[in-house]
Amino acid sequence: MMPLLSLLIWVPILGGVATLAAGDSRPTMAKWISLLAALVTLVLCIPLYTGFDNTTAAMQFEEMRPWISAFDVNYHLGVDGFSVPLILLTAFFGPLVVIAGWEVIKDKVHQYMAAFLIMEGLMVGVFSALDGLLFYVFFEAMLIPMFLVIGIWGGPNRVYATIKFFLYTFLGSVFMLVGIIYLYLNAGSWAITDWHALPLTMVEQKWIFLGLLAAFAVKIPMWPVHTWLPDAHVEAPTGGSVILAAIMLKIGGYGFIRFSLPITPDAAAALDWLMIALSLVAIVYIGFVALVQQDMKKLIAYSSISHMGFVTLGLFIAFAIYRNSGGTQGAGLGVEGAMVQMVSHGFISGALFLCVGVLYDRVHSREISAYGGVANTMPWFAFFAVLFLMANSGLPGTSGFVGEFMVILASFRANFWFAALAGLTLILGAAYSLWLVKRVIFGAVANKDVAALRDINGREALVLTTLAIAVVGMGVWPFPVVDMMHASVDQLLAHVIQSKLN
Amino acid sequence: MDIKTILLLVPLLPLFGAAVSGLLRNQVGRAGAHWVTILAVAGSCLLSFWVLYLQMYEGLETLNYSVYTWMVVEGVTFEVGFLVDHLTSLMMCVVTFVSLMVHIYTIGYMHDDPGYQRFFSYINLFTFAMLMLVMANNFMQLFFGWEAVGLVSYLLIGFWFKKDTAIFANMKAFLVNRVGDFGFLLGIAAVLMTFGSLDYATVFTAAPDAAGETISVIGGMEWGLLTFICVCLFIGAMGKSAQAPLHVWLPDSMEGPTPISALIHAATMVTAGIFMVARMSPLFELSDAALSFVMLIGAFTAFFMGLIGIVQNDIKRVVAYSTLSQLGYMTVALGVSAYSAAIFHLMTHAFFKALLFLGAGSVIIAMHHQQDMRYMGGLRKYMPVTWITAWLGTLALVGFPFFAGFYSKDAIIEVVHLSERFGAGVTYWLVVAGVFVTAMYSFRLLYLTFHGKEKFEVVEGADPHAHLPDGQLAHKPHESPLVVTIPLILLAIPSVVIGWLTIEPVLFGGWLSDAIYVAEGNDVVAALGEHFHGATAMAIHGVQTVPFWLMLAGFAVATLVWRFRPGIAATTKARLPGLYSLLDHKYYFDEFNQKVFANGAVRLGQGLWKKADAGFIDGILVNGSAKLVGRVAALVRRWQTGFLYDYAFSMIIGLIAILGVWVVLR
Amino acid sequence: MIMGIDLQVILFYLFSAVLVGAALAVISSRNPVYSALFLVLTFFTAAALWILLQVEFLAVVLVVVYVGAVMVLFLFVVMMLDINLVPLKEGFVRYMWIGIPVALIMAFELLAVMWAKGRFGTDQFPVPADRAADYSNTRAVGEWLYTQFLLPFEVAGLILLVAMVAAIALTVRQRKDVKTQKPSRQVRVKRDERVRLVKMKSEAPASKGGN
Amino acid sequence: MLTSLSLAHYLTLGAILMCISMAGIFLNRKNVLILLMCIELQLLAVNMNFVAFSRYLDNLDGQVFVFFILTVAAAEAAIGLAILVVLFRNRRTINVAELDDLKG
Repeated sequence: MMPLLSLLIWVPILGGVATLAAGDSRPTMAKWISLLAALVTLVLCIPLYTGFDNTTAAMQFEEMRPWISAFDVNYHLGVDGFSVPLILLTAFFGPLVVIAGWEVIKDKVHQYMAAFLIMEGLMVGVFSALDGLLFYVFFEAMLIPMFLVIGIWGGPNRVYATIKFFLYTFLGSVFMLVGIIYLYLNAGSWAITDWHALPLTMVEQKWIFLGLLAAFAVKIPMWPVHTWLPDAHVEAPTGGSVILAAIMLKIGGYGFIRFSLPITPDAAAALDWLMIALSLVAIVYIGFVALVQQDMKKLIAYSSISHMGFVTLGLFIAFAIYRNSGGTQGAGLGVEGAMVQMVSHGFISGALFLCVGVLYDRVHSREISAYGGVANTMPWFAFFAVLFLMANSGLPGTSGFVGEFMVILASFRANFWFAALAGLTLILGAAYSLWLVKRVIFGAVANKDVAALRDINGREALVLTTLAIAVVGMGVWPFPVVDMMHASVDQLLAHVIQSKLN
Repeated sequence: MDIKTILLLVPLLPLFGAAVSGLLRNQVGRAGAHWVTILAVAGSCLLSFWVLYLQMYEGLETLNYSVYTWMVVEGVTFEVGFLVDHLTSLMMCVVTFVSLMVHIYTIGYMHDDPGYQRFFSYINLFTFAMLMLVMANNFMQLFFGWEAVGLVSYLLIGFWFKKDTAIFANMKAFLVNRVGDFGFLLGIAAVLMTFGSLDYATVFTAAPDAAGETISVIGGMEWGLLTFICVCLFIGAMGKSAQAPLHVWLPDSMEGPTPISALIHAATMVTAGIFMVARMSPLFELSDAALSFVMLIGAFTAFFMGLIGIVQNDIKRVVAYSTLSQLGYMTVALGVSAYSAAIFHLMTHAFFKALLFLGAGSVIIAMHHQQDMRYMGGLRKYMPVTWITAWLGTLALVGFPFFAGFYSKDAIIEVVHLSERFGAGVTYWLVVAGVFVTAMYSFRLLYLTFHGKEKFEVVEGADPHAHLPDGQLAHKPHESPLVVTIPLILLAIPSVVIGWLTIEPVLFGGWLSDAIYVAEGNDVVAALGEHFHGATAMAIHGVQTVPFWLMLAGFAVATLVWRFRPGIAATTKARLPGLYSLLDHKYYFDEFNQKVFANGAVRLGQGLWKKADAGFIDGILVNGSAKLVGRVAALVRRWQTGFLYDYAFSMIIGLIAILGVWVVLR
Repeated sequence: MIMGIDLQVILFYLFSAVLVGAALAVISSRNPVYSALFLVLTFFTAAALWILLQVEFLAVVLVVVYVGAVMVLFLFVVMMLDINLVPLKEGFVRYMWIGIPVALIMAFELLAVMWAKGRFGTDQFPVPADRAADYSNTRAVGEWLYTQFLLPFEVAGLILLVAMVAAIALTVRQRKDVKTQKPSRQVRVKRDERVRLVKMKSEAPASKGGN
Repeated sequence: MLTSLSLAHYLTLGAILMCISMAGIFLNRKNVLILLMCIELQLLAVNMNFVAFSRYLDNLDGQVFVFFILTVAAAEAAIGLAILVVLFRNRRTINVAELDDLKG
């Protein structure tokens, strides 16, 4: 059998190396190589999707080779219903980012494209690693290309942003490293599945949970360790923002699902009040903060934080539901809602950053006040922007609705107030999205920059149309996405309500 | 064609039309856009009436089936499906018919607009969304339609997106609706929790079992679960159907083009809330408290919003406040368990209010988009068709016997009178007084617009496209083209006769009994039916009732004040400045919302961002720790003399220290 | 046996005294040349002590390698460099107040570790028996070195080679005033670097009768 | 203590040697040459311990190790002196007090 996951990891990475080899003097060749590599990766996803058996929670497409035998580290890959949607999302964004940067990046094109391809491979690695140390290596290695992308092709304040981004995430993952080393020493194995079965005392669980939380909370990001995100987004080039928002943030949520919940279920149950409180703070507090942003990218960045609050909320209400009702009915809705929210937020935030990129390429400003009446000169752009902003505010029929709907419905079972506070996003999300529409898209032509705008070209239309189809398609028929993860969700929930103590 | 294909085509035709005219707007051109969309709506209108026909004469059973599975989670199936009973088909017909009229009218009204195709695309999309709403067989799809009509309403209010007031109004509309939707969504969540399903049929069957359950919301306060669900759902209805205090968006929505004011903000979308509560009657019937709440909110809206209409000068705003007031009547009917009366009024109102709006639009065309009634007057001789149809619509609105509005409104007033629900007494007086108010503002509108002296002058030779000062026109007003007047006439016909024709089947014939459930003892409509001896008899009897005389009184006052003695209005205004400014400022709802909610949210956001996010988290924790490291490093740096032997020295000291520890410990 | 004391013990103390004295002299001499010479003495006495321990091979190596090679190198360098000795001794007295107490503390600690609880006394480590007369220390070390430690031995050789190369590379002086041929450069040369073809307008022949 | 030589005797000698060389490093901190010599002394102290242990444990590993240490020490001396020569050539001094390029 073809080592599909390895191919998904290494094709983009080797493609990135090939792109680098094209050199600075041959940018066109570099672009075509990178596009080819990204498309091949996307094509490789087809057998992944068709071959994936969604009736079982077992790991599939497993690959296992010894890597560092002295420390029992294996090159161990495998996917289940949680990884596959996220891998598909990653591969989906590969070609889009390449196309989005096609004409925009003029400086060191080959390095830019290579950075994204390598990052893509590493992210697939994160989602498919079943060995703790392998996961950690991918998890950390991914930072490097992103660090470079922001630091080299970023805006004026890029150095501050990139260092902040790096140190923040790195600090978090160091705690995770301590946690996973402890797990290795206790379990005598790096296999994540062995860790799932490892009995741990409450004290151990709490420390490990907090260690993992430090890594994933920064990544996702949760309040109050979110402040790196707006800075990183504002300074990053469009492609960087897209990947950051669309995929990197999901690694935090994925980490909770793969590590925190199954490895330390009792600690998660004991500390779920903390997670729920932080999630709700993120949803409401950050919603208000997003309302007053003057910079479009910052606004979208803050709205990302707010939306990711739904992911953590959906994951951690399971325990409250279990305590309330003694069963997990409703908890699955929350977990699946969190997954759907991750995928959908990937589409929407990616699309929104691309929209801002379209404007930025023309006017070179991200300030909201620099625009006004864009719909007059760019009707097609306005169509897409309004569509994506509506999706951002959770309009039914778009993917943004599905995840929020599921999480709110599920959280009502946990507590009325969880649902009520989470539901405030209906108002807040609409408020900041629509106010942005009002100030940027609608209105009379505000200045001569706007008057001189040209509507989106074919390349931009291609990217935005693809995303629009994804957003609407998933909103109208989320069945395939949700169907992929049932078995895994059921197994996860059955696992986490089983106490590991004694 | 089998029935399922027909039902699928009903919403999909307009969706197709919207896609073609919107996405291929340059390819199909202006004529192509209106042909595609009008044919699509005409098709779905015909099919809707065909379904109605099948139900009436072929005995078509209630259909409840799923079109496709949206998703399945934990065994709960979320579906997109259709529930087609008599209520649905009635709504389908109303929606598609009014929509068709508006489509035709739009050809004339939007004739010179550059966004012609876009407009047709939007109204077609609206028709699709509204049909999805009324045909839904589950809460999820209902919510989809609910929000989708909100989206189109948003797009249409802001259709002239260069106008600052328009884009303010559309944002306000969407946000206020979202406040309602917030409650609605919580209600849906409670439904799912209680019944484990979002399917209407399942929920309604299981509803009586949940009657005793409670939910604790604040502290130890236990609410009846169904009361909670119903109140939450009704909050959604308050947003969509513009009930106080969530009504504030509707008057502002008049910034949109007039055809959509007729279609969305009078005939169809705003009645979605009424439809929803009627559809949920098996739930609401189980909670008297919720129904009382519904009724009182409706009564408040019906009377007090009508009052505002008396002082408005913008022709469309008068009609808008009248809509608010009429929606209040419908809500009152819902509150007293007279769901069929509410739906009946919904239907008649859809026709005559669409007529009034389109008439107002016709006037506005003639006046070159001047909407202020103080600069009109005497238009009757210039535009006779509009004048006559406006009179017919007004008579229907005020409830003149034999006209459509009479039957529906009188039925509502009577059932309130019969009801024994908590608060029904107050409500009765409010709705009765509302009749007087309705007559006042309605006739005021007619007089100011069509009668009396002309308060505009025709400036010869002025550029017809230039924006002239208030009260000036480039040429004489003239009757609107046929595409405008034909819909007026077509709408005027049902405005006159529909009540007389349909009161018997809809209210008393049990036409809606397959969709609406009324609990034993709540059935005021049936009680009313005992006194019903035919539509004609009811009209004749109507002359002897209080509402009729109040209506006449309103007519008389309006005639006196605005036809013959214009001075009275000014004197009254000067005598009662407090009352006037209260009404003129619409009870200060807007000011309050703006100050407290809008500015408050922005100020809170600023505070959280600047103080908490940038100040505390970033300034003190993040950058602060970076600075601390820098400070410490600056201190420690002094140790780094750069001399190797100092480093060696410190190594040795360290060695000695470690050794010392070892010695002491061992 | 002299006065009941083992001759070995007497020799041990004798050599130890010389060793310590010489070491002290190494660190306190004013002139590096003296230091180097005292260091030679130190190594000699150490070698003697090792012979006392019946480790003949290493004792000889110590003398040969250190005294014969390393120390000569030291002396070479000391003498070759024209060093101004005065500033180098600055602060000798000042540092004494730190250095000597630190050394004493350290010595105290080390001795405390060593002598406490008789950790390294004869009880734990009995005095080994003398080697048999035909025992060859050299042979034993050799056998061990060439079997068990063959790879490290080779690596050690490599290290020495590297050290040699490094020392030469560090000290070799590139002379810039000599001209040498660089064959590799000569082979790689290309036409463009040597010949430049210039297109020139052919000049019209100067007019005969011109200036 | 006087009747037979225990391991402790040799270890003590090594310790004293180590302390002397350390004092030497402190006292002659400006003269690189003497510093190098002190390092040689330290290595000698270490070697002394190795040899003594090797003898008392009857294990040849210690002697082999001393052999390697001698190798490395020779290499170190060679390179150290070479550096010294280069240093002197460049700076005309071997005074450590003037070598503070590490200061940040």
